[in-house]
Amino acid sequence: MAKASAAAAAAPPALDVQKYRRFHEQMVHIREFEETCHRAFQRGGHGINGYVHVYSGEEAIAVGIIGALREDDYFLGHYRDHAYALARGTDPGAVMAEICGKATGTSKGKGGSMHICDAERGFYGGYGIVGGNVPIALGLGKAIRYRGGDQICVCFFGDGSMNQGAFHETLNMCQLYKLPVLWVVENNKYAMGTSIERSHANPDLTDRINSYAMKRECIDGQDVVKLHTRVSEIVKEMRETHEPFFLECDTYRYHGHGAADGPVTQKTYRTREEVEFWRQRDPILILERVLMEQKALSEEERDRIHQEARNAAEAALRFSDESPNPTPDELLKDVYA
Amino acid sequence: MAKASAAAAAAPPALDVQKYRRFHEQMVHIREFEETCHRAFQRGGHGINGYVHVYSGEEAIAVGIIGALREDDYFLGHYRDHAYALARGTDPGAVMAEICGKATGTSKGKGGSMHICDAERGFYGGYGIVGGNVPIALGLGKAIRYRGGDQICVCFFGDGSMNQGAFHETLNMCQLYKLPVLWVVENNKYAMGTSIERSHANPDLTDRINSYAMKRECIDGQDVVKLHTRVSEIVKEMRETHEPFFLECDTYRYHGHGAADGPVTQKTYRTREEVEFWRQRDPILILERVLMEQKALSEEERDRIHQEARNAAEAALRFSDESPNPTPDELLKDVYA
Amino acid sequence: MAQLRYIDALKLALTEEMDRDDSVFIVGEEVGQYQGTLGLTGGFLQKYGPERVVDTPISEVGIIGMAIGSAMAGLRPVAEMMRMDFSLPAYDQIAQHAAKIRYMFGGQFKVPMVVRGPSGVGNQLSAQHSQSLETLFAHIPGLKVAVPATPADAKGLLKTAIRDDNPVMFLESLRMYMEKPERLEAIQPGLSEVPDDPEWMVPFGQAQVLREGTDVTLISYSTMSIACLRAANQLAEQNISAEVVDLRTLLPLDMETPLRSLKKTHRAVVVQEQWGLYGCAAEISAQLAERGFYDLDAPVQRVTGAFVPMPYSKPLEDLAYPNADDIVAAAKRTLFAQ
Amino acid sequence: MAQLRYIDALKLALTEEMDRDDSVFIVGEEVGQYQGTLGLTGGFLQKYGPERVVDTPISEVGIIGMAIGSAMAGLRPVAEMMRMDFSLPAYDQIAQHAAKIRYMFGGQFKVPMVVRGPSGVGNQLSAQHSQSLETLFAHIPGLKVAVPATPADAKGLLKTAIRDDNPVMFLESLRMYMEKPERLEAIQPGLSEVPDDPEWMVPFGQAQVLREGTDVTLISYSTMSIACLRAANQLAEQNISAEVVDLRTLLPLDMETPLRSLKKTHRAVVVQEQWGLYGCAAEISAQLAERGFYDLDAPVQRVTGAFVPMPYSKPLEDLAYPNADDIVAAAKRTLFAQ
Ligand SMILES: Cc1ncc(C[n+]2csc(CCOP(=O)(O)OP(=O)(O)O)c2C)c(N)n1
Ligand SMILES: Cc1ncc(C[n+]2csc(CCOP(=O)(O)OP(=O)(O)O)c2C)c(N)n1
Ligand SMILES: [Mg+2]
Ligand SMILES: [Mg+2]
Repeated sequence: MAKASAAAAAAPPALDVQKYRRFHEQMVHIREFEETCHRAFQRGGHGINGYVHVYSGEEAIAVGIIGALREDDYFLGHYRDHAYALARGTDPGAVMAEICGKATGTSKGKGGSMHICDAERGFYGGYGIVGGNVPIALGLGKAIRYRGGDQICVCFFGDGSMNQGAFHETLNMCQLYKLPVLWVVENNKYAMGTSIERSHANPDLTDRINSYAMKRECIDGQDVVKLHTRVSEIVKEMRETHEPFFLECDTYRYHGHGAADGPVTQKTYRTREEVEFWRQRDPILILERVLMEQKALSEEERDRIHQEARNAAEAALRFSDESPNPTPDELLKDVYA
Repeated sequence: MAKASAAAAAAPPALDVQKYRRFHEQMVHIREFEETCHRAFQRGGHGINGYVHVYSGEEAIAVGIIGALREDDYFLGHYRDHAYALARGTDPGAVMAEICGKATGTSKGKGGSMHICDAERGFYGGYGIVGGNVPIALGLGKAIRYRGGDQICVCFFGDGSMNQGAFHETLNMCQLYKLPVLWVVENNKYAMGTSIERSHANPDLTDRINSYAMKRECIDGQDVVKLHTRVSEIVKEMRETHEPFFLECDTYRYHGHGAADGPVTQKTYRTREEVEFWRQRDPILILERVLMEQKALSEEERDRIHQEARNAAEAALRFSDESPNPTPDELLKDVYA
Repeated sequence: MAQLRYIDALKLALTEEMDRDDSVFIVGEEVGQYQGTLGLTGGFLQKYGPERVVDTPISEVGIIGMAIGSAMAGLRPVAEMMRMDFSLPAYDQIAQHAAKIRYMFGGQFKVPMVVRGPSGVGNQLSAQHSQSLETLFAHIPGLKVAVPATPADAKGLLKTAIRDDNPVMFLESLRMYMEKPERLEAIQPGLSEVPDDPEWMVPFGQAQVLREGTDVTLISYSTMSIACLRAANQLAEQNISAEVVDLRTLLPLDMETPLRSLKKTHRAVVVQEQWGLYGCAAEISAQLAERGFYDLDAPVQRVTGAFVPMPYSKPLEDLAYPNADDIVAAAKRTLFAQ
Repeated sequence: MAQLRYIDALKLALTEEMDRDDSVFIVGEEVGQYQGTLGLTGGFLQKYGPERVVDTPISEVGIIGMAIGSAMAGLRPVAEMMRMDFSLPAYDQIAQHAAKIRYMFGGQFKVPMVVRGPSGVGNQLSAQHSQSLETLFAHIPGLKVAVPATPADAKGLLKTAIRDDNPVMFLESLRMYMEKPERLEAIQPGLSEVPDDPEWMVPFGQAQVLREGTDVTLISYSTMSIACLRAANQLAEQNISAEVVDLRTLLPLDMETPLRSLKKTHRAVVVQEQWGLYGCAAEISAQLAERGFYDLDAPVQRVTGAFVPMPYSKPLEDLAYPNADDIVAAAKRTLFAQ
């Protein structure tokens, strides 16, 4: 008896099937959106140019974490930012239109891929300067504390950001003032072509945060069930303590850094085997395996969802294609409030 | 027998009396120089204005560390910089003249108290922007490595610098490339009126350096014998390994942050008792006790040295007073090489 | 009307705005427990508490970032730079972020923040602590830049800055901070007077004629507007009537007022404390000639600081820094009256 | 003489200087193993090794600091900014340190370093990655600022920069990087030609007349000098003879060449890609009017980028960016020939 109850305690809590089916759908939609985006950039002619950074392979992070937030929470990120908006429920058409520079885009076409946002849903934007978004999150945390209440702010950034001075000033201050910011580093092992080992003297990113005596943890960024479960606990605790937390998500990006980082340049810094290894740890595959084991998803359903996601992504692109460009009078608007 | 020899082994190695008498003299000279400076600023009329930051209480650090260097080593520091030059043997008259803005100053009167330097002696200057000197030391380390050889570079800075982003970018890079820089934080517990506890989320400065996986150590900054002995070992090791090292020196400043930080403002952030506590740990007193215990210094000698130091400081001020101001044609010189 | 020092006028503005609006808070180094490096925020921590008077580590990037984020979330932060020179490590946060957030996100956010602090030459602070860096901010769309010359404007513009919905760089004249009202009154009666009304403010983008005149227009801002008044006094003794136009804000820039003055005087001197080359005075001079081409009877003269890092030594510092005599000489050059 | 792309001319200069002088090294993000973000340093790591081709973390402050310190110690670092916009987090190291070290230490040190990288508008890079920030550097005494327009100058000025004993900000035109020689030759024969001689260099502070003309002088630098040539071609079709002056370096600034041209044409247009307000073109315009007062037959016209953060959308980007048509229109305004 005692043994059995211990085993019961150790067994994972019953899966909230509805939630994870929703997460699965979101992840697949994001994947298809990103792949569509990537192809559209390569094909040309959709108004996409400049820098486009897609999220394929990292979907569990945005979905698992943003899925743990409340409506009144804030979040913001770096330039690899489409997924943040999509995970929060921003209209994919508006996101695609932004990436294509259309008037119907989330930033009216003025921001582009790197500068998606959705103020209404608490998404305080994607930023193009590595590390540049980090101090801004400090201010959002400050505003929360200033007004009281139990909101939190999530700040997403890449491993590369942690070598910007801005990061260090900010994390120190965040811990000093105990501001409720969840710092999420998407450790995808590379900043452009530079590996963690070649750029961090201490490549254990979580360990680096000892410098700020902040609560911290490294987590598998590919398993959305584990990730979301743990993040939900962290967020719950943060709502009580109002203290910051640093979370390293172990992940990988499948494509090059940006659209310009093609197969040839990728060869300078990583092997096909390495990419293959991570493809085996695909967050969508992992979740599908879990859901299917639990009989919460059939093969047909899965295939249908993938097909729907493809359709949705194409619809988003179509919406964008049919959207007008910003009118010339937009040029001088929005510089000042 | 065994016990005795163990005791002998544990006993400190015989004191290099000549060296420490020299260090004692240097420390006393620096103290008197600084006190003279402080008074001259307060009295006015010597050409001193702006910011003047004196080193009283911290002398063991500059003397013990610079005393461990070779002629071809580099060092640089922040704006509390008179002692670095004096410890290296720069003419006190030229240092004082710089503080007074005279043509005979180390920087021809263009730099002032915060910007003393002595290129010939490897002193690459004092800098006024908190943290601003830190990245420059990285470059000196790079030049050493680039050319080969076993020089080292020492970079002095205050505890306040460690909250500038520049510091963090630099230390990471220094460890990544294994550049032979000895990073010396003069932890005098305050940055202006802000205590370590109020500004570092992790107030253990040495522990913070875990973030860079750099060799590191905290040392008593008031006991020049211990300090110098350990630094000599570190420097020796650095000459062999060419690797960086971070050294925290536990110390205290007796005066206010700068000449404008008088008794009234000091009351906002520290107690008289605290200052008194540290005055008991005065680096000159400590060394005098050691030397006198070893019969290497008599009371008369001690008094004579103090008197000579006072005379020397006054002579430096007199030299400065008698020195000409820079001529107007100097205004436009030295902007470009 | 009270006669106030510039620093006291600033303090009054901050106090009034913090009393009026709970969303205003101050963040910076030594603003709280230490009572302000120059005493400006003395008593604030006691009165408003640590959430509204935030002492920080020496982390300018963090300070500006805290201001940006909290402004986006609806607060009205006032970030103090102990000296405006120290904003340079955080220049990226200012020019790449605060300035651009509204535009690059298609107008979804407001960033109502002020970055303020003493600026310009002090008393032998040497190269890294003597700068008046307005050009670096006024060149950046999305920012506003205020450069008050008088105690009244120090108060009136700071209040406007705090209530503005955009990031405002507020450069205070360190040289004016402690000037005694008597000394200002001696230059020009009324120069130290500050209206009491807590709702009195000075709008951005409206230059003022500090002194009327007919022969030549002296145009400047901040400390140098006061130098222009001194120069105008000297010129008056030589029967030359100088009009003094104080720009008050550089972004937005009101060129109508100086151009109107030019229509009357046909001669202009533009004065700037800092480096002339590619400095703000160049823009003023250029616009005077471009837009006032047919009004100008003589080339515009610029009086600016020496193009060198500021030297420490007093005699050199004085040489590097424009003064009333330099302005008088330039005015006479426009009148071919050397 | 070879016909080269701008990027290849830059690469040639770097190669020649690194071959010639052991003390020259490169430091920056992705310059080594990745072969350069735009391929500029392809093969360098293999040829020169990791001590001379230093890959870095994303730490611009550290990169610039490494350059400053090693320059003080006698090396000749070339710090690459992946884009010049990314120099802003390190602006303090550039403007407060590199620029001032020589002066504030009374001439005891030299700081022979180059900070270089692509600059200006690309192809929809939006607000934070499209800037041409020369004004922020040219305003700072102690720096030098080079802004090459042609492949020849890209090579010749970069070599001069590397051999210069002062910190040089070297802003390369991203828009010119990949321009094919044929396309340049079509604008003006010889425009893509680069001398082979490894000792051939272009001195700083000497503007060049890229095209001679008699009716109006078009003055610019970097990408916009090429736009001026295009405009001159268009004007020629309308029987207006435009002289094109390319400034090459902004600090030092050669105003003699444009002023000499003005004596001939009596009319001038100054063109700048970036924001006009308080931008470099203001200084040029101001000096033309101040020093060329009696030569000017019409107000100087400025053609500059829109005063907005750069929008992403192509049609808006095109509107924000000055082009040959804008220059033609401005030239005609100086001729009252609209
Ligand atoms: C300050 C700055 N330096 C350089 C860049 C160019 N850059 C853009 S993204 C990037 C790599 C960032 O890598 P990481 O932070 O790990 O994020 P990831 O792309 O892997 O998601 C670099 C170097 C930049 N945008 N900003
Ligand atoms: C970037 C920057 N911010 C602020 C200042 C103003 N300031 C000068 S010294 C100082 C305190 C530095 O303290 P610390 O580094 O501990 O050195 P200490 O004075 O104690 O020797 C401050 C805030 C500055 N010079 N530079
Ligand atoms: Mg990464
Ligand atoms: Mg200290």
